[in-house]
Amino acid sequence: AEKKIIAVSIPAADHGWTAGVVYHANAAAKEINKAFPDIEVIVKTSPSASAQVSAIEDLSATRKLDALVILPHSSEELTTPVKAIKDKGSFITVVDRGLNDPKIQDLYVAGDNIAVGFNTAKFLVEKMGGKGNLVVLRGIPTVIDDERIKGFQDGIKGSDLKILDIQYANWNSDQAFKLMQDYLAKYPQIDAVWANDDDMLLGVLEAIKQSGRKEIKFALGGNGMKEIIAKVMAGDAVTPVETPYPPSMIKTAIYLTAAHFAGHAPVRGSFKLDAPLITKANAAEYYFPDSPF
Amino acid sequence: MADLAAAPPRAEPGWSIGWGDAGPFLALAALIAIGFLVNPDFLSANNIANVVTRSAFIAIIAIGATFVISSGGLDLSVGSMAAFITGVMILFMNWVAPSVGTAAIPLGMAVALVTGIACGLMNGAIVTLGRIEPFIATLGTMGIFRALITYMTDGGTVAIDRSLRDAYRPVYFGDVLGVPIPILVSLAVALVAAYVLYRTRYGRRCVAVGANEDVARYSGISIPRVRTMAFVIQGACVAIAAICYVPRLGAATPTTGLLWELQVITAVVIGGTALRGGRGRIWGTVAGAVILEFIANLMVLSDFVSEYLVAAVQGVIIIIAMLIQRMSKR
Amino acid sequence: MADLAAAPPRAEPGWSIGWGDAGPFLALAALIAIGFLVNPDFLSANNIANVVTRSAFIAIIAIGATFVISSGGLDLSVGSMAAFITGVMILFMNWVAPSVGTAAIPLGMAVALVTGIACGLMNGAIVTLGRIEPFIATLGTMGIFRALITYMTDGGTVAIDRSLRDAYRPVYFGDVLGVPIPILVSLAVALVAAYVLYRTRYGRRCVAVGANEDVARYSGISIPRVRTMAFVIQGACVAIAAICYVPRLGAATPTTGLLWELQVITAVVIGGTALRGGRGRIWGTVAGAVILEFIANLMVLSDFVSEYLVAAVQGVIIIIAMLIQRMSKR
Amino acid sequence: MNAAPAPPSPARGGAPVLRAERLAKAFGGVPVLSDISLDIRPGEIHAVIGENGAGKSTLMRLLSGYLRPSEGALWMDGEPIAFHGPADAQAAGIALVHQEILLAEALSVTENIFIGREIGRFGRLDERAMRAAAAAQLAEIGCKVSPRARVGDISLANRQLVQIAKALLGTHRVVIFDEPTAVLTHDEVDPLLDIIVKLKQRGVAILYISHRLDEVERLADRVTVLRDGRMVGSYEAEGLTPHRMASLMVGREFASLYPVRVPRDIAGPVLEIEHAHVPGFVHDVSLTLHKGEILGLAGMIGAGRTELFEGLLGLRPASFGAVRLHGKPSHFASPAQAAAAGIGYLTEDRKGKGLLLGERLAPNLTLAALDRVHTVAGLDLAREAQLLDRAVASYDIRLRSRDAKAGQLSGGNQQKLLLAKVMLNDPSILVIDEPTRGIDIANKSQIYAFIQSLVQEGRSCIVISSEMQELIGLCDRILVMRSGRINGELSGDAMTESNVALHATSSAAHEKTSGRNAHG
Ligand SMILES: Nc1ncnc2c1ncn2[C@@H]1O[C@H](COP(=O)(O)OP(=O)(O)OP(=O)(O)O)[C@@H](O)[C@H]1O
Ligand SMILES: Nc1ncnc2c1ncn2[C@@H]1O[C@H](COP(=O)(O)OP(=O)(O)OP(=O)(O)O)[C@@H](O)[C@H]1O
Ligand SMILES: O[C@@H]1[C@@H](O)[C@H](O)OC[C@H]1O
Ligand SMILES: [Mg+2]
Ligand SMILES: [Mg+2]
Repeated sequence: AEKKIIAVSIPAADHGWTAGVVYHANAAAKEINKAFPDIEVIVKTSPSASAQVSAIEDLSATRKLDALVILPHSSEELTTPVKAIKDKGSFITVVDRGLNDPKIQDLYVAGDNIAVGFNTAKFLVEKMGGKGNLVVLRGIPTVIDDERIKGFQDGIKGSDLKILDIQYANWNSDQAFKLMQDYLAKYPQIDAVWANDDDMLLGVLEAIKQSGRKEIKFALGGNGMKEIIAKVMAGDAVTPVETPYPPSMIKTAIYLTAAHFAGHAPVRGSFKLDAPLITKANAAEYYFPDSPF
Repeated sequence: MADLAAAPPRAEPGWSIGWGDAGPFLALAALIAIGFLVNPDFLSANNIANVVTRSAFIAIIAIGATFVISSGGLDLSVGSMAAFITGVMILFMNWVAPSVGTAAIPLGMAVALVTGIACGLMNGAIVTLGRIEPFIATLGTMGIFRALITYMTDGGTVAIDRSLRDAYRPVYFGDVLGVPIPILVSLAVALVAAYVLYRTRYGRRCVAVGANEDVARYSGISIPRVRTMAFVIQGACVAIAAICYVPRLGAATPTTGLLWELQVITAVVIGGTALRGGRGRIWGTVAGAVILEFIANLMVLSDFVSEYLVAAVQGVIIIIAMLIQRMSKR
Repeated sequence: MADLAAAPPRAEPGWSIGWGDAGPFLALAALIAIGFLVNPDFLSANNIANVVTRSAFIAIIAIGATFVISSGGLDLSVGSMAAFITGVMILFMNWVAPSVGTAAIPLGMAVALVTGIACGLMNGAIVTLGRIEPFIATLGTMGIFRALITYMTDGGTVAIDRSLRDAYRPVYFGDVLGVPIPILVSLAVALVAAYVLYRTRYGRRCVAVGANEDVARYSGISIPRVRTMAFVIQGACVAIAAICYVPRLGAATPTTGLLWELQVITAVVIGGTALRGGRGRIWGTVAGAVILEFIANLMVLSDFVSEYLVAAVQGVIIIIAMLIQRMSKR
Repeated sequence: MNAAPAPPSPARGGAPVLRAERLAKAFGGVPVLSDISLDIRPGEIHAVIGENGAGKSTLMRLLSGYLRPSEGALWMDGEPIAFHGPADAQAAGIALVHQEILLAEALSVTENIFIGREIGRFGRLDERAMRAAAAAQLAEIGCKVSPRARVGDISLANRQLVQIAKALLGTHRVVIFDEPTAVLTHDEVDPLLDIIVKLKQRGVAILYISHRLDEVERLADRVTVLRDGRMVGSYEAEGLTPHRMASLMVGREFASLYPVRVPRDIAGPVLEIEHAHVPGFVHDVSLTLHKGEILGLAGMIGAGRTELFEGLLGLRPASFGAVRLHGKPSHFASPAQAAAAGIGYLTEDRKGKGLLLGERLAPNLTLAALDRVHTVAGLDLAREAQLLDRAVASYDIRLRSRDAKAGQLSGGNQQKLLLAKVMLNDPSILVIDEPTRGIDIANKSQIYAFIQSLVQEGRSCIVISSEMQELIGLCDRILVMRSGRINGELSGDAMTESNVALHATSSAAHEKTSGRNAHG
């Protein structure tokens, strides 16, 4: 029989998390290509939204795609082009950043960004007795970032936790380091920090360490980066919890898509990975020392 | 004086392409040949149409940049200006759509054009009145345009109203006699630009200013006016590009136009325009834009480059393309 | 000829800062004054130390860029070169640490320096031997360096071995008599660079090549050699910056060095070096780097700028800083 | 064509240092020089003369390693030698003073002089030594600029002197001067000629190119004449008059240099300038130009003549008590406005401010008068080509190909192209700054005739020149400027070299004899 072709289109490794995505996507492709002789998985990375639009156009212009697994750079720009692929009869799996029109996808695999923000906020409210000064670092202006912030704000609603400041650090450790240094210079009393991604948390921790300031009780991130999980496992006082947002979700998505062709039961629907709080107790489940993330 | 009569007639830069300027086209031809070897699908009508249509975008902006650069300037703000114009246009169309229906589209196009011209005017004024190095001036406005649209849209994302989507779609996806509309638009822009650069007073002055400011001044040319005009042309080109691309992108997002300035400048330089000014090549620029898009396409179509190494291979190909075009020169 | 005797003596560029070159320092002073008005914490010793320390990387790289730019070149690859060097250095240190312990650190530094010099040599060779516009050549190597390190590290992230971390930390976080080490390093680099640029034969030739290639060539200067050397100096500076940078976050990531090239060029130009070559200002460059970092710092410390508008305000301030430095010129 | 070679002169040096044998040079297949053989002997000044475009500069570049011959060979001290670049030739002791000024404007005088051979040990520059050496070298050739001055800030003439100082640095066996005096005034020429004689006495072999045939007569021991890229011959200078040289150059009997003065009606004022101030250069200058008049402006370098007119045209900050054009108060914010009002200005700096050297001839020609080729359908390139043909014919611009870039024309032909460019706007008042700089004698006389015909058509002309004879031969009236002021006015018989020189140099004449009272 003809080989089934599964194209995987993901962002290039532009920060830690997406590097993880690329790693897991490549790993899945290798494994599946080996395990299922009837399926061919092609992975393509794109450095920008418009490059990604081009890439899926190119893939579908030159061969028939049985399925497309896509982690869109941004929802708006990819919606129409992915729909065009769908209209040619491909099976569409969307990962993480959704499309504007959910009807396009056959399968959706994502993390729960609202929960990422909300669960972290709840933890802080509880541990800080409902009051204290917070500073927040956010990523790049996107839906995902907005959702996390919204979830967080909902989570502290009703408490006396106060957000002193919130600024973009673009999911970048370096910028987060600088921003945290500046927060520290600006506010004499900071009780807790939330960086909505672990790349940024690395920078935050370094800045706190350098300042020698002791009043900061918590510095939390999110995403399940292995370095941070390790801290949680080790019972770190300042970073005792974490929320998962594993880049390996791409692998899950690819496997599910492959199963659609290899297995006999069709796979469809929406798989939302929850974002439970990772604590010392369950951290080991989330620790993958060989992953690049 | 006998020599004079014997002087061979010479191809003027202009509609026809002289041999000395063949570099970028040779590089393009070489690339197409490689592409075919790598993957025969490369030459499928479909693929070629896709790639050229896509390149129209950078091509149109780069045509504007050809004016700016040949007049001795530089515009780093084009990418965020494109995002800004796209955003303003979409906001405007979405706002009037409820009352005027699909008439919002031509109105939106007019607004885009006016916005583009205004942005260009602003760049030009800062550079000429403020006498600030164009690199810095447009680096500044790059931040300004980007931030303004982020501010206006509360985070930078704004999508075109569903009611307009289908009516607007043909501007990118439609074709006339099989030729996609963006290609037609970019050809039209290139024709007009070539006319302006090679066949009008303004074009001559533009290149003169880039070649030697003093000579231009002593020849009665107003340098601020010529420079500002180049930035205005650039703004208009960005607007035209945005107008064609709104249907493809369907939205302005915080990453719209990111790093386009680098692609644009690269297209211009690969095309044979001197980065130091004094020499502009419209058709070369178009070829440059197509080259860049073909390289990216080739990366997608070829299977033997590790995903991590794509950028490296692209870098190498760009350098080789430049070598080819250098070598063809003498 | 009586007029001539009356001509005001001209300050030579050198250790002392002539009035004509005071621009960037005036801009810096103005910025500090504004900063103080906006938030008195701005002048806290701690904040100043942080900001100046932070600016050290860009300053060190930009010092190298001052050579490249004043010789008439441009290097867009510095950011990804920094990532590449950082990555290579960490990989190497982690590899030898088990056998040599903390001696891995000085060895790693040596490897970084060699890598930087090799990268610079590569840029220089492509530009001079290939006779390719530096903009394009280094745009190409920018992709190459970035891709190589992404490939070598399977995604671009590599953290320094725990066993080395603490030993290495002081290189960024330590101080001598209260002055943070990166500041000392960048001062040392600036002193050496100022000496080379203003007081040595090479520096003289570097500027001459940028000022007028023909003159330099006719004066018997080997332009390829001078240009290549400038790129090598740039490579060495990037390596030094990387050496100081590694302990800061202890890792190379895919975003390490992203867009540094723009910051670097901006610092150089704000500092008074001519982007077209022929004029280099080491101390101005250092001031330029500090200005950029202060602007960013000011944005965070002030309360009245919406987070969305930060980039716009930065853009405006950069333009104003340039205006101040222009005006101070005559 | 080859004339019999001059017999070797036992008095001077004997064996040639440098010998060229059947040199030829072609650019892109177009021959520019062919079959040139000459020898250069120690202690001898060997002049090379020829019309504009004859190939003199090209020959000099071949001899000094800037170009490589297409055919032929060079011999030094009887040994064959090949130069791979100027550095080789310099190492062999051959220095060239370029016709075009080759200095980096952004750098100081000292820096320029020492580019490529900086003084210092272990790479460290010895600034003081270089400055002292530069000062000494400049003083020796009578140049008074400060070694610290930025080259971009000094006058063209001073740049030329700096360039000479640069070439003369160090020890040489052969020094080639390509029109070293073209941009110098009389008073500056003398110290330079003294230097050249001194070099000769030291046994240096000198090659000397000039269109000032009186200088050649004064200096040269032997003269080689080129015409259309070929040798007419080498001659002993003894007894060779300027007139004879001119005839050899042009290949026919040469008539007279200056046009016969035709009596004309010099009518009322067309341009009146009152109380002009150009900060730093011109102080309270007033002058009147009449219809049909050729008004000369004499003075030494730095007198401020150029700046006066740059100020008038809005090219530099200036203030005026009044400017009246045909009696109407006027103000020009830019050369474009002045051109529209009928004033044309031909810059003295053809390379820096006159022509786009990297551009072809047609765009250069029409750059300041694009309206002439503009139609509703855009630029009319056919018409532009016609205009170029006409300019080539009427200004006798010699070129090897229409394709040429302006920078590839010989110096004199560049000047003629520039003149054509300015005339394209059909000015009724023409200000020519140094009209014959670098122009050969035949062309000079054409240009003089041309200026004469302009005023006969009822136009008016201001000639700024550092060549006193040309002002005297051409002008109806001469204003002499000194240190930014008008220091005297001469007309009729009072226009003599000594009077011009007196007013140009002596402050005693200041104010008293200046101004309108002398007007007659
Ligand atoms: N690089 C070049 N390419 C093509 N033609 C050239 C080049 N250089 C010079 N020529 C041509 O060679 C001829 C001789 O030029 P050259 O400069 O030697 O004349 P010249 O005798 O020095 O004249 P002038 O007295 O006007 O300086 C001219 O026709 C000129 O256009
Ligand atoms: N920026 C400057 N700083 C100091 N001196 C200057 C500067 N610019 C010009 N000069 C001097 O001012 C004088 C103006 O010279 P310029 O040659 O332009 O006058 P001119 O009357 O036109 O003389 P000519 O046409 O005979 O050369 C010169 O002495 C020059 O050295
Ligand atoms: O790339 C993003 C990552 O950095 C963020 O933390 O989570 C969502 C992803 O899309
Ligand atoms: Mg000549
Ligand atoms: Mg003058």
